Order: sequence, then C-alpha cells, then structure tokens
Amino acid sequence: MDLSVNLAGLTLKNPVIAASGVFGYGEEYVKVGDIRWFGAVSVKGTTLNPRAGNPPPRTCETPAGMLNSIGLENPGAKVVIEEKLPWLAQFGVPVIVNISGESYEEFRTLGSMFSESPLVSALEVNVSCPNVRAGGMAFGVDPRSCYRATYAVRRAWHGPLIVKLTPNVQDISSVARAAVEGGADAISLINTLVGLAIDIKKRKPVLGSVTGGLSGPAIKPVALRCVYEVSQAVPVPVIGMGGILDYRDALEFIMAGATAVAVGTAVLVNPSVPRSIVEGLIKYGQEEGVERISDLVGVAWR
Amino acid sequence: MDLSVNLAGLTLKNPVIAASGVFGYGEEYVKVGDIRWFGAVSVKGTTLNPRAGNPPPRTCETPAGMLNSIGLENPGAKVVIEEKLPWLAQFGVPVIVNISGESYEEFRTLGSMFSESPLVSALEVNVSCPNVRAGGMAFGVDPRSCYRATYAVRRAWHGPLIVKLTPNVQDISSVARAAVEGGADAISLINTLVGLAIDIKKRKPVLGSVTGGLSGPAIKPVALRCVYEVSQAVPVPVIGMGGILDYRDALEFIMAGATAVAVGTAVLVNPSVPRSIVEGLIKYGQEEGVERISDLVGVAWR
Amino acid sequence: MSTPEIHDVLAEVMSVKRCRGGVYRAELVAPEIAAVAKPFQFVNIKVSPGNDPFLRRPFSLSRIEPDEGIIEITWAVVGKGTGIMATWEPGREVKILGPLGNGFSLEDKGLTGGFIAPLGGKAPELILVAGGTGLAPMYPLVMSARKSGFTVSLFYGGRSLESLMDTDRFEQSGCEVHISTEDGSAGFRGVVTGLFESRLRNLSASDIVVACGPRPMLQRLKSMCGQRNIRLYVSLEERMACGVGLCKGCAVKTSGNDPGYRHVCTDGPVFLADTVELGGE
Amino acid sequence: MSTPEIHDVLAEVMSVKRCRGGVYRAELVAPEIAAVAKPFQFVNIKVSPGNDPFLRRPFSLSRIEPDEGIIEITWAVVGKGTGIMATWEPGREVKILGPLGNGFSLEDKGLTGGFIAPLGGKAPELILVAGGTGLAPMYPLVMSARKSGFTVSLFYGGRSLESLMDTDRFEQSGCEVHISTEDGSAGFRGVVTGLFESRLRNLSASDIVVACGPRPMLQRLKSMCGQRNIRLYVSLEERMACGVGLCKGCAVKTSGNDPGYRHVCTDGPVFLADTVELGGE
Ligand SMILES: Cc1cc2nc3c(=O)[nH]c(=O)nc-3n(C[C@H](O)[C@H](O)[C@H](O)COP(=O)(O)OP(=O)(O)OC[C@H]3O[C@@H](n4cnc5c(N)ncnc54)[C@H](O)[C@@H]3O)c2cc1C
Ligand SMILES: Cc1cc2nc3c(=O)[nH]c(=O)nc-3n(C[C@H](O)[C@H](O)[C@H](O)COP(=O)(O)OP(=O)(O)OC[C@H]3O[C@@H](n4cnc5c(N)ncnc54)[C@H](O)[C@@H]3O)c2cc1C
Ligand SMILES: Cc1cc2nc3c(=O)[nH]c(=O)nc-3n(C[C@H](O)[C@H](O)[C@H](O)COP(=O)(O)O)c2cc1C
Ligand SMILES: Cc1cc2nc3c(=O)[nH]c(=O)nc-3n(C[C@H](O)[C@H](O)[C@H](O)COP(=O)(O)O)c2cc1C
Ligand code: FES
Ligand code: FES
Repeated sequence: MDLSVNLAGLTLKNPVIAASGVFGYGEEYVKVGDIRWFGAVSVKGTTLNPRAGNPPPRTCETPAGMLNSIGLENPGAKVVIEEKLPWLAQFGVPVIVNISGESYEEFRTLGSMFSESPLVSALEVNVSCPNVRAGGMAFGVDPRSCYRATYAVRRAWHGPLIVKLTPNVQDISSVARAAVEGGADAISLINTLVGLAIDIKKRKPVLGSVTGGLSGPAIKPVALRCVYEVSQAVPVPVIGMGGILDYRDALEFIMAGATAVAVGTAVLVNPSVPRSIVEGLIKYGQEEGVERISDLVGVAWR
Repeated sequence: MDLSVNLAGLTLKNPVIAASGVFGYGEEYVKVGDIRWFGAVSVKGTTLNPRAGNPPPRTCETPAGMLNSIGLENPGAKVVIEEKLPWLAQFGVPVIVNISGESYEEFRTLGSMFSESPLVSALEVNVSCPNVRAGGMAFGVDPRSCYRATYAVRRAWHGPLIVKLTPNVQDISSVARAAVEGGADAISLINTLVGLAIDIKKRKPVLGSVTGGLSGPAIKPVALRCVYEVSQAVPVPVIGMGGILDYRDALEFIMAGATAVAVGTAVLVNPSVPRSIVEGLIKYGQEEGVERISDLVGVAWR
Repeated sequence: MSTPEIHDVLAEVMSVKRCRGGVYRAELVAPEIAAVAKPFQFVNIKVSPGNDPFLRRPFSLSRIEPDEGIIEITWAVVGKGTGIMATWEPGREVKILGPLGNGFSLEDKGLTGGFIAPLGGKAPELILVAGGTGLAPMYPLVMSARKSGFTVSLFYGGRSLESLMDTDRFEQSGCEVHISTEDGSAGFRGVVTGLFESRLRNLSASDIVVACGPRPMLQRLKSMCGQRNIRLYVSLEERMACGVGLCKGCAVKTSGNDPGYRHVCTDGPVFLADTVELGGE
Repeated sequence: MSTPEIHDVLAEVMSVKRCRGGVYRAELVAPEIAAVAKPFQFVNIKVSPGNDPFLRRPFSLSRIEPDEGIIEITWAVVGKGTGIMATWEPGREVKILGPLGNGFSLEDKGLTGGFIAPLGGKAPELILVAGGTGLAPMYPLVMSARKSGFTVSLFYGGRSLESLMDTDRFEQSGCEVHISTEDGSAGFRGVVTGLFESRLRNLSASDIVVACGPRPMLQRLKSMCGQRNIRLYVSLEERMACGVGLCKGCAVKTSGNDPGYRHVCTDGPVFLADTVELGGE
C-alpha cells in the first residue's frame, strides 16, 4: 500500500506524525526510538520567550488516559531556530513547528521568525493549549479570535499552515471554518480536553495547576467525532489525533476523514509506536487490497 | 458517618443517585439489585409523547467507557405517571423524573403534568441529551435557551427543580448560572460527551445514528472539572456524575464540590454498585473520622 | 414475560479448553444459575477485573448441568474480551450475571402440548439450523426437546471442516446431524441454507425451525420458511451493555408497520422471525 | 549529562516473592539493561497489557547482576499497578524500558578520586539514609562504593519492625546498619533523621550523604546537612509518564532565584539537595 499522503503541499512518506508535546525537539526521542518511522514530527509547543512551565505535579493517570499540565515548557523560538531545528534536520523527516502566542502580535512575530528558517516544513498554530493562562485555548474557543490568530501567522508565513483546534467548544466546525478563512491549509485536531483529578488523601486537586489536559484512548471517541464533522465542513485536509494506540485506531481516524494522524500519549507509553502503526497499516493494505492509504480518507461518510 | 444530604429541600438518606437512563423506571433493576441502596433514583429521560428510540446499533464499547445512542426510548409522560411511578413508589426511595422537551412549550407541559403527581420528588430538566434531533442538547449549549427551558418548567412545577447540563460547551458555568436564574434549585452534571466510533470492517460509523454519548470512567476527569467549576460558580447544590465506579470516585466528586453523586454506566456493568459505594463511604468515614459526608463537599477548593 | 431469577455470582472457572473449530469452551461453577437456566438463555461476563475491557460480554449457555451446578460456555476469539477468556486458567474467578433473556423452551411457547401425542403417524420435528458459533446454544435445546418427544435434526454449516465445531454430543443425544462446508471439505458443499432447502420441502405446519447464526443466514431462512409457512424462530445478537433491560441498548426493529423496537436481552434472544426485521441497513 | 543506552525489552519474570516489610521483590531477565545499569537508575514498566493501568510505572533497580543478565526491583503495594505486580508469576513477560535516569555513581561525580588514597587516617564515608521503600535503590550503590574504598553506613527507619525491609544483604556487604522505628519495636525509637543526627556531628566535608525516602524526611535532612555543610544528595520521585524526557512531566523546582524546573527522569533521580526545592506546597 502506498502510505504517502499530501498535506497542504507537503508530501509525507507515511501519515503518522509525532504529536506536539510528546517528542520534545527529538533529542530525548532518539534514545528510545527511530525518528525516521514518523512521516513528520511536530515539536513541542514553542513560544516567543522561553517558558519554565507549570508547578508539579504535572501529570496524573486517569482511566485509559492522562492529565497533563506541562504549561508549554520550552526554550523559546530563538533557541529552537538556532539549536534545535538544525540538529533535528539531520533525520530528513519533515518538521512541523507548533507555535503558541499570547497575542495576535506574538503569533505574527513567531510566524516571521520561523519564516527565516529553511528547516521548517510547516507551522502548526496552537490555539488550543489548556495549560497556559494567557493565550492558549482562549484563541481557539471562538471563531473570530481563531480567525485572527490564524491570519496573524498567515501574513508572516508563506509555507504550509496548520491550525490546531480544541474540542472544548460547542461547535468545532465553525472554528475550523474560521481558521480556513484566516488562511489555514490544514486543520489538526484534537488538543486535550480540560479535566481535573482530586487526590482524596490530600483532599486537593492532584495537579499543581489544578486543571490539566486529558489525552489518551479515553478521548478517542470525542476526537473521532470532531474529525468526522470537521473533515466534512472544511475543504482542507485534517490531521486527526486523540488516543491513537495502534494501526486500527489510525484507520478509524482516516476513515472518519483524517488525511494524516498524530500519536501523542501513546509515544509516552510505547516509544516505538510509529513503527508498529506503519507496519500494521502496510499489512492491512496487503490483506484488504487497498492500494493507497489516501483512498480510505473519509470513506465512513463519503 | 452521617450519609444524608440535603438536595434542594429534599433529604436523601445517602448521596448515591441512579443516573437517568441506566435504571429505566426500576422494573428491570429490581431483578438484579435492591433499589433501596440508592439515596434517590432518576428515571429514564421522559418525553411528552412515547418515543421508540434510535436505530441499532445503539451502544459501543470504547476505552474505559461506552457510547450510547438510545434516543430517549420511553413510554411518554402519561404512562410514566399512571403506571411507572405508582409501581416505583413502593420502594420509598425519592424519585427524580428526568424530562426532555422539544420546545419550551413542551417543557412547560411536562412540568405541569408532573405537578399533578404526588409521587415525584424532583424534576430533572434534561437540556443535555446528545441523542435526539429536536430539543435535546440544543437547549443546554446556550445560556439563554437553558434559562428559558428552566423557566418554562419552573412556572409549572413548584417542587425541587434540577437542571442537567452538558459538557459539550465552552463555558459550562455560564450555562449553570443561567439555569439558576431560570429557577433551578440544583444543577446536575455531566451528561455525556458527543463521540463517535468507526467500524473499520464495515468502514462506517458503528452506531446506527452515527454519533452517540460518551460515558464511563473515560470522562471522569472532564466531569470533575465541571463539578469543580460549577460548584464554585453557583449558589445551589451540584449533583456530580460521570464515570463513578466506586466510593473513591464518589469522594473525588464530593471533594470537588458535589453534594450528591449519580452512577450511570457503572450500574450497567455492576448492578449492585450503589451498595458497594455506600458501604465504602461508611468505612471511609469511620477510618478517617469524618462525621458527616456533607463536611467534605467542596473541600478541594474551600 | 416471566420474571427470571438473575444472579450476579463470582464463578470459578473449572476447565477451559480449545476445541475443534478453533473455539474455546469453559465450565463454570455457578449452581444458582445452573439450577434455573433454560435453553437459549445467556450470561453476561466480566472477563477480567479492571476497565479493559470495560463492559461485560454476553455468551449463551452451551451446556447446563443443574445437578452438578455447572454451566458451560463456548466462544470464538473475535476481539479483546474473547481473547482474554482464552487465557483463563482453572481456579480463576469471574463475575457472571445470569441467567439472562427469556430463553426458548418448547413448553413456554405452548408448543409441546399437541405434539407429545402426535395426531398422525409423524412425530413433530424440531429443526435446528446453525452457522458458526451459532451452534453453541443449540445443545441445551436438543436435550429438552428430546424429553418432550420431538424428533430433532441439526443443519450446521461453516467455511471448512476446520471451522466446524464438534457435533458428537448432538449425535449422542439422538439428533440427526447434517453438515455443510463452503469448500466441500466435509458434508454438503455450499452454505447451510442450501443444505436445509432439501429438507424444507418435507416440513409441515406443526414443525418448528430454530436458527442461530450470522444475520444473512437468518434473513435467507426467514424468506425460505416464510414462503412455505413454516414456523421459524431466530436467535439474535446485538451489542449489549447491561444484558438485563436497563439501558435499552440491544434494540432490534419490529417488522411491519409498527415503528418500534424490541430488546434482545429482555424480549429475546429468540424471536419468531416474522416479528422482527433482519434486513441489513 | 551522559547519553544512557535505553532499551525497551520484553523481560521474563524469573521470580516474585513477598518479603519482610510487606514489600515484593521480582527478578527480571533483562541482560541489555543489567549490562549497563548504574546505581539509582530505574526502569519504567508496563505492568500489564491493555489500558488499565494505562501508563508505565517507574521502579528503581534494587539489585543489578550484569553477569547473570538479571535486574531486581522491590516495591510496596500502594495502588492498582503495584497490586497487579504482586500477582505476577514466574514466566510472565513484561515490557520494561531502561535503564533510565542518570543514576548515581561516585566515579561520575568525581568523588572517588581523592578518597581512594585518604589524606588523613580516616577513610571517606558514604552515609545512606533511607525511609520506607527508599531503601530499594541503596544496595547497588553500596556495592560500588565498597569497591571504591568508601566506608558505608546505612540509617534506615520505618514505623515498626514489621514495616522494615530485610537489611541482611547490606550487612553482608560490610555496611554498618542502624535501624530506627517510630514505635520502638526495633533499634532507635523515633524517626530516622533523629537517629542520623548523632552521626552527623562526626561527619566531615569529605563525607557524602545520600538519602531516599518521603519528602518530609528529605527536607529535614537538607536543613540538618545544610547547617553543617555536609554534602547531601537526595533521590526524588515525581509522577512520571514517559520516564525518558519526552513529556516534561516529572518537574522539580530548582532552588534559589532560578525560576526553572529540572526533571527527575533525565536530570535525576538523584540531585544535590542544595539545587532543588523540597518544600511541600
Ligand atoms: C445474547 C448473546 C449471546 C452470545 N453468545 C455467544 C456465544 O455463545 N459464543 C460466542 O462466541 N459469541 C457469543 N455472542 C457474541 C459475543 O458476545 C461477542 O463475540 C463478544 O462479546 C465479543 O467480545 P470481544 O471483546 O472479543 O470483541 P470486541 O473486541 O468487543 O469486538 C470484536 C468484534 O465483535 C463484534 N461484537 C462486539 N460485541 C458484540 C456483541 N455483543 N454482539 C455481536 N457482536 C459483537 C464487534 O462488532 C467486533 O467486530 C453472543 C452475543 C449475544 C448478544
Ligand atoms: C524514579 C522512581 C523510582 C521509584 N522506585 C520505586 C521503588 O523502587 N519501589 C517502590 O515501591 N516504588 C518506587 N517508586 C514509586 C512507584 O513508581 C509508585 O509507587 C507506583 O508508580 C505506584 O503505582 P500504582 O499503580 O500502584 O499506584 P497508583 O494507583 O497509580 O497510585 C497510588 C498512590 O501512589 C502515588 N503515586 C502514583 N504514581 C507515583 C509516582 N510516579 N511517584 C510517586 N508516587 C506516585 C499516587 O499519588 C497515589 O497516592 C518510584 C518512583 C519513581 C518516580
Ligand atoms: C504531555 C503532553 C504535552 C502536550 N503538549 C502539547 C503542546 O505543547 N502543543 C500542542 O499543540 N499539543 C500538546 N499536547 C497535545 C497533543 O499534541 C495531542 O493533541 C493530544 O494529547 C491528543 O492526542 P493523544 O491522545 O494521542 O495524546 C500535549 C499532550 C501531552 C500528553
Ligand atoms: C445508556 C445510557 C442512557 C442514558 N440516558 C439518559 C437519559 O435518558 N437522560 C439523561 O439525562 N441522561 C442519560 N444518560 C446520561 C447519564 O445519566 C449520565 O449523565 C452519564 O452517563 C454520565 O455518567 P456515567 O459516566 O456514570 O454513566 C444516559 C447514559 C447512558 C449510558
Ligand atoms: S443490553 Fe441493556 S437493555 Fe439489553
Ligand atoms: S517522565 Fe516524562 S519527562 Fe520525565
């Protein structure tokens, strides 16, 4: 089966992307897995200035999932451009830079900073992080502000532009349409759901910053619903994610309308998950006589 | 430990309620469990006219949860009042009638119909069902329409009035406040999250009606977050639910701000779950020296 | 509808074995259930502790031994739950809820009365048609039908010889067994409805056909028996959560103009074929 | 920071036993990990297949046998994962990722050089302070410290005699063992920091204290050692997801004016006490 997919002008050798936030900038990943099994990698959410992140505890297991409140710990755009990307480039895997701004202005600045780097294959505008106070999810819960954030980056960045949406809204399709109007070439979804856990011994929230983002298999049905809806509502490709653990999960997303898929939490539990998904897809293609993975995109509603 | 709680003027002997939709009107439950372990029971979502429900398949397992698209299959308010409630009354457990209308007018009619019955302890206005086309969740995603639906019932019904909210919104607290303004004496949350599953063999959505409501442990973190938020935002008690399987889960909800809790999906897997939760709470109270369960309500934020 | 006694018991697994046809069979110690269970009733099993898998799984009783306090289930590995069950070892305890459903007993349906003393020379016949694991629930019915004086024959089909379960216990109970395989590796070459067709011609209005297997097989039988006015009962499967009537999840559409649904777990699993819609969406 | 070699292996459980102090101990066949692991490194274990529990669980290596290709872990049952581990049987295979963390070796820290040939008469001392399961990672360090010529003593405390793990292997390695119990059922009556206090007076700047146990114990030690300028290393635990630096979940606040965080899995688990904040929120 031909696994390659075309994503907003970018050709990926396979549709399995490392989701932002579980891959860092690749330095830790290389110790436990081979980056080249990924069709593309999305690096940790990057901000204009370095961020130290949120107070611990930052993670907590939940039924078939986890909460995280990392808080965009990252070294800032400058270090990423000067140190992280040149190192990561050696693997020859397309690099998507996930960016997060506190204002439209900051989004534009990030867009133009990364325009200077030839090592960026695509930008992923994160208007959906539930773990930071300023910016973050605020831009993604309202079509107007999503439009403006997207447009701010679009003015400065001329490569493939992906906008990553939050499911914490009542009508994700209208936010997706706004992103496309603002200039998005692709939509990625979903980011985490806002959740909370209580430590019954301490009688307090578990996480240092009270709420966190829920990810993992638990959210897969919500993610699939968003992909099914949004892929029918917008004319651009969708990158689906949320709880993908194996090739069967990946197929569910592709059939629901995703052109490519991303694996987040699964990488934390099983670093070699991209390889097992790619191999699973190849085997499936042989057994079912599917020639191109792209033939399956959206079959559930087409 | 004193397990009794006061819910909008209604005293429950313990805080464990049967969530609407997993208890029918009690006739099936008595074959597998003893109703008297519940502090109160919320009957199946009841509509003005009988409803046959949605086409099968109607359920589907998901990681640590399930999707359902029952579609409010119920015999209609008249039969409930004349046949179901008189039978259910024999157990001496307060009965909450969960009602669902397709219009404000219908909500008002339901309110006045149930006003005639002395067997109803409280009404639970369901503005959060994701599985019906008309009405259902539509009223619960917008503060204004939630206010109007609540107010429609309030005008006709003078007993305890609970409004049940959906988490499929971006700001659940503002919807909760609108319900209180409309006359709600208590808020119950959460109803299911909208989700979907794909049958990769058939390359189609699993459920006959495409999307369904996600319930079970998977959604517990989302439910806890909603309870934590809403219990601080409104002056009325909150009934918490979403993924409760045992007394520890119940304690998480109570500490997060719930005055009472409801068990839904857990009843389907383990019909005697109310008993095990009640016994677990009693043991916990002894070991930790807690005198009244109500002393724990909201300790995580108080 | 009778009110069955339903028990939620922690049953010990007494034996598990892999059998012909690639299916597994386990004996469970559950005296409360064995004492009251009827043919075509089922149990809902919590396959393993914890949340993965989360829901219980429904399985028909493939043997009921009230005296020994034992029930048997027979399953094919098709996914996570059945896969875990295949790793069960004797001594393990599992939560099982049952017996569930109305089951199917000739007495309940008022079918035995006239037949025990046949009017003509011919004894009333019970014809069983099974595809795949649909054979599992048939054996308890054979046992009770023989007691009631029925002549019983079984038509059972699969893809190939290897895919077929062992039918010895049926033969030993005096049941005539007819086999079909799609690849011709055993018995009649073709599908089981093809094999059954020849027999259909000789059936009369007092005979009964009970079928269990894939929907397309049941659909085909429904039209075959309908044309000849032969009474057909079908045992249906639907995705279940509770198995006891709480969730209304296991709906099956009623046929005719009635726009309603019936529920496999409380109204079934066996339905008179005419009363339900079997057509694929 | 060195780049450790990390392996994700399917390891066979060779033995599991319940030991004194109510803890469990398992030997796992993992030659790749045993060959390179250092004291205070840990492994991240997928306790059972499936999603419940979902994340791996981190455990220190309580013994490393490179020649036999075996690692040992020692744990207390505190929740779901550790409870399942207590039901492991020999022959079972589990996925383990390791060795993780920097570990703690006297050579790496450049601590052994000057001490092997002591200047004065007194050999340099390594003092280990452990509370509860904090004893687990200490043994591999004793082994390597003895090789480097250190005098090693252990201060180990718990609630009562029953809550204490066996310390035989420490004594057999020539380590002086001092015990405390809060109820006085063995050794010094009181907390381990109280017992350690008497020894603290005799320590000098060339000696090293390494501690592992509950945060309050570590906090107390930090202030005790800080006052006397004794070098203290603490081994920290934080909730972990990946254990390898991918998620940035295992943050611990750095002390002083630096507003940043370090990560237990990649920067630790052992930290110079002065560099991190141990204070409870
Ligand atoms: C009343 C009743 C009696 C049954 N008796 C038997 C029996 O005696 N022997 C036997 O082998 N099987 C029987 N089944 C089917 C059996 O319940 C399913 O095969 C089993 O639940 C699958 O579990 P799993 O975790 O292995 O599969 P999953 O991983 O959950 O799913 C695997 C596949 O099975 C299908 N499936 C899942 N649940 C059901 C269900 N409830 N009904 C139909 N298909 C389903 C799914 O669509 C999927 O394709 C019965 C079902 C019912 C409703
Ligand atoms: C680097 C490192 C090394 C460790 N080495 C050992 C060891 O050698 N022996 C040992 O017994 N334990 C050790 N632990 C702690 C061990 O990982 C936890 O006890 C275990 O993960 C709990 O799993 P559970 O599923 O049983 O508990 P859960 O059901 O997940 O939780 C039970 C309790 O444990 C707490 N907890 C959960 N995860 C952690 C965690 N990662 N760190 C601290 N507390 C946690 C929770 O707050 C909760 O109160 C180590 C932890 C770390 C980070
Ligand atoms: C530890 C962690 C950190 C994350 N950080 C980011 C981030 O920096 N930017 C972002 O857009 N999404 C971030 N995410 C969200 C994931 O990219 C993904 O959208 C989400 O986790 C759902 O996918 P999953 O269920 O496969 O994990 C993070 C998720 C996790 C678990
Ligand atoms: C099968 C099923 C049917 C339900 N029907 C209703 C309903 O009729 N009315 C309603 O308000 N909620 C209904 N719910 C939602 C539950 O009452 C509850 O809010 C939700 O399932 C979350 O709780 P849980 O995770 O404990 O199940 C239903 C849930 C399930 C699983
Ligand atoms: S499975 Fe719940 S009603 Fe039949
Ligand atoms: S546990 Fe993931 S970075 Fe340490």
